[in-house]
Amino acid sequence: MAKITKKPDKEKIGVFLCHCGTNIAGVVDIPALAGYTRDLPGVEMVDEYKFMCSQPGQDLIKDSIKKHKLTKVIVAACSPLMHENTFRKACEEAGLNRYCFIMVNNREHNSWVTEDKALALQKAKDLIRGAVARAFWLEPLEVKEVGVNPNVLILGGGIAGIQAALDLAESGRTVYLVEREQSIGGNMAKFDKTFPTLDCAACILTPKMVSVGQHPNIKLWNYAEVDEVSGFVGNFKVKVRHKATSVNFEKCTGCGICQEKCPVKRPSEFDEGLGNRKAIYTLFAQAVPNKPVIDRVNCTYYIKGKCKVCEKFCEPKAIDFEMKDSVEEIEVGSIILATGFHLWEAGQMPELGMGKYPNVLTSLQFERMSNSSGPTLGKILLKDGREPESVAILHCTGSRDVNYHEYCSRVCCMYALKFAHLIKEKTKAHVYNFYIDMRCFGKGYEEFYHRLLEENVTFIRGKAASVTDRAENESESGKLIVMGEDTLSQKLLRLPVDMVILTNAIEPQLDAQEVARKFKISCAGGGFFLEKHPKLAPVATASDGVFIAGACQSPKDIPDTVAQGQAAASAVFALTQRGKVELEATTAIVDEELCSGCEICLSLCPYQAISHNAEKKISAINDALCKGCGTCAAACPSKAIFARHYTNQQILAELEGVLNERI
Amino acid sequence: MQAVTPYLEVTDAIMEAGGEKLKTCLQCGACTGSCPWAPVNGFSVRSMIRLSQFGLEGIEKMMWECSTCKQCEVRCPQGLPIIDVVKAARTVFSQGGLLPGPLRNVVGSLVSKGCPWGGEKEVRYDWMAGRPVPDFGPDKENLYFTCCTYAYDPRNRKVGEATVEVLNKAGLSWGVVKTGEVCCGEAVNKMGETELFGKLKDTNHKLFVDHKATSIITGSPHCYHTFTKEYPGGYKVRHISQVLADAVDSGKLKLSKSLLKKITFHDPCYLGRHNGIYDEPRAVLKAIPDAEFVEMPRNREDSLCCGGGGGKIWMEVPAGERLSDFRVQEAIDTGAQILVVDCPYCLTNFEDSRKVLNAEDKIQVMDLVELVKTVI
Amino acid sequence: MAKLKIAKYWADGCGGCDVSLLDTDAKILEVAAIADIVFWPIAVDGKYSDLEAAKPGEIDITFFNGAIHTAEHEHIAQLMREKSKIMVAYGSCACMGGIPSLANTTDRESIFETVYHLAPSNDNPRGVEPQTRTKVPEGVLSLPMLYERVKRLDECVEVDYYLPGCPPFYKRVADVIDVIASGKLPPKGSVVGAKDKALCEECPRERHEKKVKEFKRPQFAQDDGKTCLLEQGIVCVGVATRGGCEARCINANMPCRGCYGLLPEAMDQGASALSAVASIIDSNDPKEIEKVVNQIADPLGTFYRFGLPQQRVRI
Amino acid sequence: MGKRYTIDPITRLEGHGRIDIFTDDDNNVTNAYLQIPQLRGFEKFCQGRPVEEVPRIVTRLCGVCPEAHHLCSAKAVDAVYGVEPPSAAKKLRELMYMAHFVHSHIAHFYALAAADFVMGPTSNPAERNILGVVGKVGLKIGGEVIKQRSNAQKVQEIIGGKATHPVCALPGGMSRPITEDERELIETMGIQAEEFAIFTLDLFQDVVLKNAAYVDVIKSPAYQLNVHNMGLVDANNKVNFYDGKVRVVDTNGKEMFKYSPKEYLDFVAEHTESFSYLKFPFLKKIGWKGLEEGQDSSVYWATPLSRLNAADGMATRRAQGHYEIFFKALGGKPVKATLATHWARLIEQLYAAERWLELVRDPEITSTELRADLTGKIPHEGVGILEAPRGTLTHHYVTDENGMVQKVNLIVGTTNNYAPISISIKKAAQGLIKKGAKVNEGVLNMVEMAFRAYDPCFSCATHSIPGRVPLIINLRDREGNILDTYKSL
Repeated sequence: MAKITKKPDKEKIGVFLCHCGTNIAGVVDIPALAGYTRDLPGVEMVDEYKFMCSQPGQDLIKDSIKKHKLTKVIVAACSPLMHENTFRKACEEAGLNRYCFIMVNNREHNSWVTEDKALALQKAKDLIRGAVARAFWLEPLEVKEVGVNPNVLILGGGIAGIQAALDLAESGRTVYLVEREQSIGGNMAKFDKTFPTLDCAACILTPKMVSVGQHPNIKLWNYAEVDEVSGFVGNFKVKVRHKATSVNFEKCTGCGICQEKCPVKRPSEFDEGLGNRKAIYTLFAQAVPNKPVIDRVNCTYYIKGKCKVCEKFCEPKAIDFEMKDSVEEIEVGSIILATGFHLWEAGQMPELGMGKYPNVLTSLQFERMSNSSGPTLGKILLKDGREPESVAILHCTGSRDVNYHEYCSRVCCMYALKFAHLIKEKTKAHVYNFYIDMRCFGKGYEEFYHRLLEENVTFIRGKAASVTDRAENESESGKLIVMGEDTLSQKLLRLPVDMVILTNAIEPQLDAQEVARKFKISCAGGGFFLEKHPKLAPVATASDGVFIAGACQSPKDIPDTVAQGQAAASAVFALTQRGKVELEATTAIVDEELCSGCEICLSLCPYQAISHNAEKKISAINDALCKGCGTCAAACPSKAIFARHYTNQQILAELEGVLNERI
Repeated sequence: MQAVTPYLEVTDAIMEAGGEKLKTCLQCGACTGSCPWAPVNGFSVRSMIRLSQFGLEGIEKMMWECSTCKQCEVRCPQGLPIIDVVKAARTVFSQGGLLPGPLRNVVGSLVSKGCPWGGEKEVRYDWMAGRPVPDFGPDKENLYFTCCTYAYDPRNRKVGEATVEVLNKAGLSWGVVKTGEVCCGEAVNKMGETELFGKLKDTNHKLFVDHKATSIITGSPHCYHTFTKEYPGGYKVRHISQVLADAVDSGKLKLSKSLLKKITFHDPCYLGRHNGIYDEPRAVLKAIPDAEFVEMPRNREDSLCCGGGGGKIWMEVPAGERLSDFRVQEAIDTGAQILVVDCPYCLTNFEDSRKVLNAEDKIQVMDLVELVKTVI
Repeated sequence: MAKLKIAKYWADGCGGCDVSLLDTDAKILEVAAIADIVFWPIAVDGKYSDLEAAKPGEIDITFFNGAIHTAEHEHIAQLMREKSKIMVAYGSCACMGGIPSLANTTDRESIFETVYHLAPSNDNPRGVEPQTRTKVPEGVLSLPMLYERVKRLDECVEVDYYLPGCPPFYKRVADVIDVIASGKLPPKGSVVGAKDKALCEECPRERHEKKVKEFKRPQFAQDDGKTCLLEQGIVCVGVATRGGCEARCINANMPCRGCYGLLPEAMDQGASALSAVASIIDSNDPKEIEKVVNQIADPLGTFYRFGLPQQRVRI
Repeated sequence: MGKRYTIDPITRLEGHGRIDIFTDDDNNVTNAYLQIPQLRGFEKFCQGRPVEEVPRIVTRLCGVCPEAHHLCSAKAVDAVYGVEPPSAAKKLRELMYMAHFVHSHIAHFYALAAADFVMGPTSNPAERNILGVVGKVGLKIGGEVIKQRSNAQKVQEIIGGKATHPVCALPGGMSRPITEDERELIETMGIQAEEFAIFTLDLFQDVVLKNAAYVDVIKSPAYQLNVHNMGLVDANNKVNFYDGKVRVVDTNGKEMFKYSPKEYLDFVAEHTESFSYLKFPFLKKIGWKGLEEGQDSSVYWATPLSRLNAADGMATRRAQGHYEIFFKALGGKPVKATLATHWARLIEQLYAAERWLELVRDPEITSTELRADLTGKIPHEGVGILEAPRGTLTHHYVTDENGMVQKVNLIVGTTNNYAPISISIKKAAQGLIKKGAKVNEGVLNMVEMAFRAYDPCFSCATHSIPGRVPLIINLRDREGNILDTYKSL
């Protein structure tokens, strides 16, 4: 019961065979291939050239299109990822629609992976036959353009977002920098020193924070979150919710008296629980903006209905207990997500004693402890106030571990070295580093390792197995005992130490999935945001106009994070500077004659491009939102949705061509 | 230092025998650091794996140090099934009768008598004599499978006897197939004797199928493990501690007598780490009126192996290296008067250690079922 | 206009198709007005020899129902094709194999084993099986060999039109009779008496977002009588099936099993249904998805209930 | 040996029911074989299907009596789950089934049987069909036949979703209740159905029973068969189609035994011959004695006639009246005249119409309580038995604990009658084909009449040949050479 199908019209197909130097021609017998191709149905002409992507190669294609009045063009060369655009443009310049072109990957798919020349020739024939068969069914598609709003939304005020915001603001764009905490600064603001140069983190970060606060082109929206995103590249609409701070920032002078007077004490999140804060509080001394918010969950007034001590002392009358969340809608053309990372709680590894023994610290706790503006004012101290005599730093806490995080968290080796150095510098303690592999790959990193080796730190090649306080003899009493094997000496070690520092794995933010869904991008393995291509488009995403920067993409150190912030800024700059974007023409389309309105497709679209047309009782696709991913086309039981340029007929014709010697 | 040449055929053989993940080991040593044997006899699992990666001499001795307690596996960052590697090494190296002496007797007994303890087939069911043990049949819901140790070992027989009383008291529909049972084969499987294991497995599985058993109760965690993880299945398997927890929870079994004692519980490796059953025995113990329950420092996932798994129950372990001695001491240190277990190997080892440590007046070792019997 | 000559024949079917033609009631008299039924074994005595004597193309339209399961079926199909100007595959069996083609899930030997050896009512101590030749005192009797595989009509002869349904809904049959009477036949190869859209278009049930956490078999489901069955976790093949039947099974609160066959652009009804059903599972956890998928009791027999010989990937 | 006649041996034409009649040198019939040359294998391919789907699959055993299979299957599936449907669901099923009987019996009588009586058995075959009948009895009556059959179909469609291949039965009940509007419509149609049944009985009296020549044919020895009688009866031993126990009454009219569905394997068994795909059921307690008549034989029939023979009466008033007339006219129980089956069928039609009215007027019929609770029920094994228009129908399923079918056994209406049909054909042939007599089409049609009385439906029986049986009758000499062939496609 097949549907009647019309036989495709006669075509004039031009086939161009690229040698790619000896990359292809060294394996595939091009003259033989040309001879074979010439006889295929619909093929008007065949030509070959050493480098088809070169200017003469492109000219050859353009001239042939005109001379032979070609209706379809096939280039057998490298991967479409490399040069599909090149050849599409060449076709267009010769007056042929870019979608009347097919690229056959004769290099990655054939010459590079086939040793036997006879087989390589056969495979090249098969691939070209498939392309020719498909060419009959190709249709010209119309490419639409839309304008780009120059405004930019940056989500996340860590170092990546700060850097991108500054770069774009300098270029004259209006930047909305949305940060959910009351101050920008992110994780970097918690750090003490930075490796390998041992610069003070605050010294390099705070000037940038101040610049953000002062920049006329930056709208700094702290204590705010994005509720909803709609639209598409160049034309996003974003609803931002300003969370109620209970403090009128216009009036607040940042004098700090309210914090001083507030009677409530809570463990400080910023200090990783090592110090306290008040119910009305700023994150840290150099916060930008340096204005407090009230933590309504813990504020006595909100709990019991009275107190208002802060209000009493606030001279500018900035306290507003009645303040409510407000939602503001903005229009932007591009978006940068720089939402950073979350530090994994090692509580899931009970054998390491996190949460059980007070002197087992996370890496960020140690950063705070070592930070001169931290809870101990920079002193390395045990819970009882003593200085430790020995410290063990355990690498790979929950990283490189199939039970927790399979990936390497990438920065731990280096900050563990930094910690060892700081401990050595600030105390007399002996330091043990338990490591599996020492990974020091950046500029100046190996040198830093070398420096630490000279600083008399003990390196133990082995993963620490457990931490316990169960003493077996007098000398262990009151200590934490780290068990592990030094695999190099093949000795089981039982090390009594005073302090254990973990190098907790770096995870995506806990709400990364939700943010990804909101912005219609994907998460990769491990849950980090997925870039469009790790090498060719590292800050772009599958959602055009949405870019990513920093540790939300994968664990990375500060130099890499800043670089990515700038990369994202430059990508946005290029997009807004052009002022227009082409909408991908290879979108999905609903055949109204076939759609039964079953609504299967509706919930499947990852880009929310499909809606139900209640009047016609069928599905409708918004071209601007559709990315042509084909999910709906595959799921549609009526096959009423087809993906332009990848229709069933096109795909089947190509398969038929590849598999059937006679087409 | 003597230069050696890797003998990769051995590596291949081990990989083929079930250790196929061998090469993914990072050599981080977390296993050795976790191993209860390492501190007492210097055994390094990592080293054994390293030698296996090269097929070098030394594996054949080291591999018998492991009691398959799984402590290393749960911490291995590569998720390497280390016990499988040990088992594979044993399969490869114990071919041709290279088993350590005591284990040869075990294998011989299993081949000829279907039990590892040298007991005759005919006496397997003697412990039931004069006791109200129902025959399993179509009218019975649960088949109780007798562990060889409960059947033949005099101390452990008392557990079997207590089980009869407790199951009847709980009003459970149960019975025993009083002919044809053989050892579940767990230990011999870990000893690398896979062929012999296969035969034992087939015999018992056929017994279950022939009797249309849909629900099986085991006294030993080792039987439980093997039936659930290694047998073809088709029947529900429960460990006695789960059955008791259910019966107590639903009120079918009333723990009514007071027990004015301090008790602690030892998690057998094959109940806990291997099968994740931690809460059920505790729930039963905590339901005993007036008893004070205390935990040992190493409990649940961190429980210390008694040293009896993986065939080691039959092997000689020199004094000072016996894990059960440390464990009983740990129990004594908590001030507990009763150390409760629910595995025949643990019971056997701990009873020995009590004597060795001269602690017979300090602490009692009881199976969970035995203790329950005294309070119903 | 001269009266049309119409023939109707069955092969491996159940006779329901013939009943469906009778069910057009008054329409059958209209047929009599425009056509002579020259051959219709269920209702009209006819001679095989007449059929054979007919000239090629002498019959205007043949409605052929039933699948092809023996050489005899194939022979008649070829004969009818030769004598007819238009060959209509009538009903699901002729169009796509129908329920008899569920036999393609097994083989002849297993069927024999089941019927003649394993059936509990058998009293067959000598293990007798039907034979293609049997000697009896009076002579020799022969039986035809069954084909190993049930085939669609268009696997044997060229088919001009397909009229699907098990059986075809009498209202659609009446529509087709009107079309024939009007003489305005659609292009050859068309499906007639059915819609190009899926059954959902005709289905009166309400639809919302399809997110299914669990599939339930009809007897364990509490159908609310108004919400899309799929949304209620009851597997319904209507999404992958042509409309035209007016959703009569669903109006009887029972899910569609796909007798109207695959949709015009679909390549494989079962695959379409499966991909649609798989798409609506509300989970991203592979283990949970597997669990939910396993709740579909019999994917092959459900998604290919009527069209096994039509599936792209042959079993 | 005489001349060898070879009539165009259309050898490939082999998928039809085939009767081979062998003659000796004197042209006397020595034996006749009825062969059923196909098999579809439902018993096999229903395996692995979910049991609740089986009622929707087995309908395709036969498009002529799909309700019989649907409901018999539903009963078996209820038994598989060990549940009884709520009483409203049972009544709804039976109501649908009564409409089905009316539909089926009308179709058989007017479309197939009547032609022989109304037109005459040896009349021109071109006219010997329903159109001929309509021509003779009048177009008005023809229209009424179409309307009544159509009404009966409509009722089945309302309750079953579709009349051909209904879908309504679920394990333990029905999928959808009927509305009050629907009930009223069904009642109106029921009144007409009852009137029409009476009319048909009157017609039968007029054209058949008042014609002495036909009565002679009915009573002629060629059309007598002396076998045991099977039929489903209610608690009062009255004919019932949907529920009850199977009663077997011997050739003398004495009850041999009565069994409930799950006991069927103790009473019925099936014999296989290599010349046919169809099996021969027989009474197991007696054992297979071959294709023989008589009290000692294990052959029984299961037809409208046997149902009347096996019961003590009809459960409705008017049908009971005709039941009494019937046995009085034909000389008491059991009646052995094959052709009396047609008359019995019409009495059943009347009963079905009366029962239809009873049910549709039952206040419970529009109840929405139609599903039994299946929670905690472990499916295993079940047997369903009801009376199909063409004989006692048995479905037997075994499933695993998830309700996936593992075994299916079917003993279908017409299959029961394979042995008696075979004997009837042989007797008719022996009675009609005599030495020296010219064998013509009319004679062979009279052989076929013996066969047609059973309303055999080999679509169901072999789960093979659809609809009414197209026949080939070969007349063969002792060597097996075909002397003459009669074909009705």
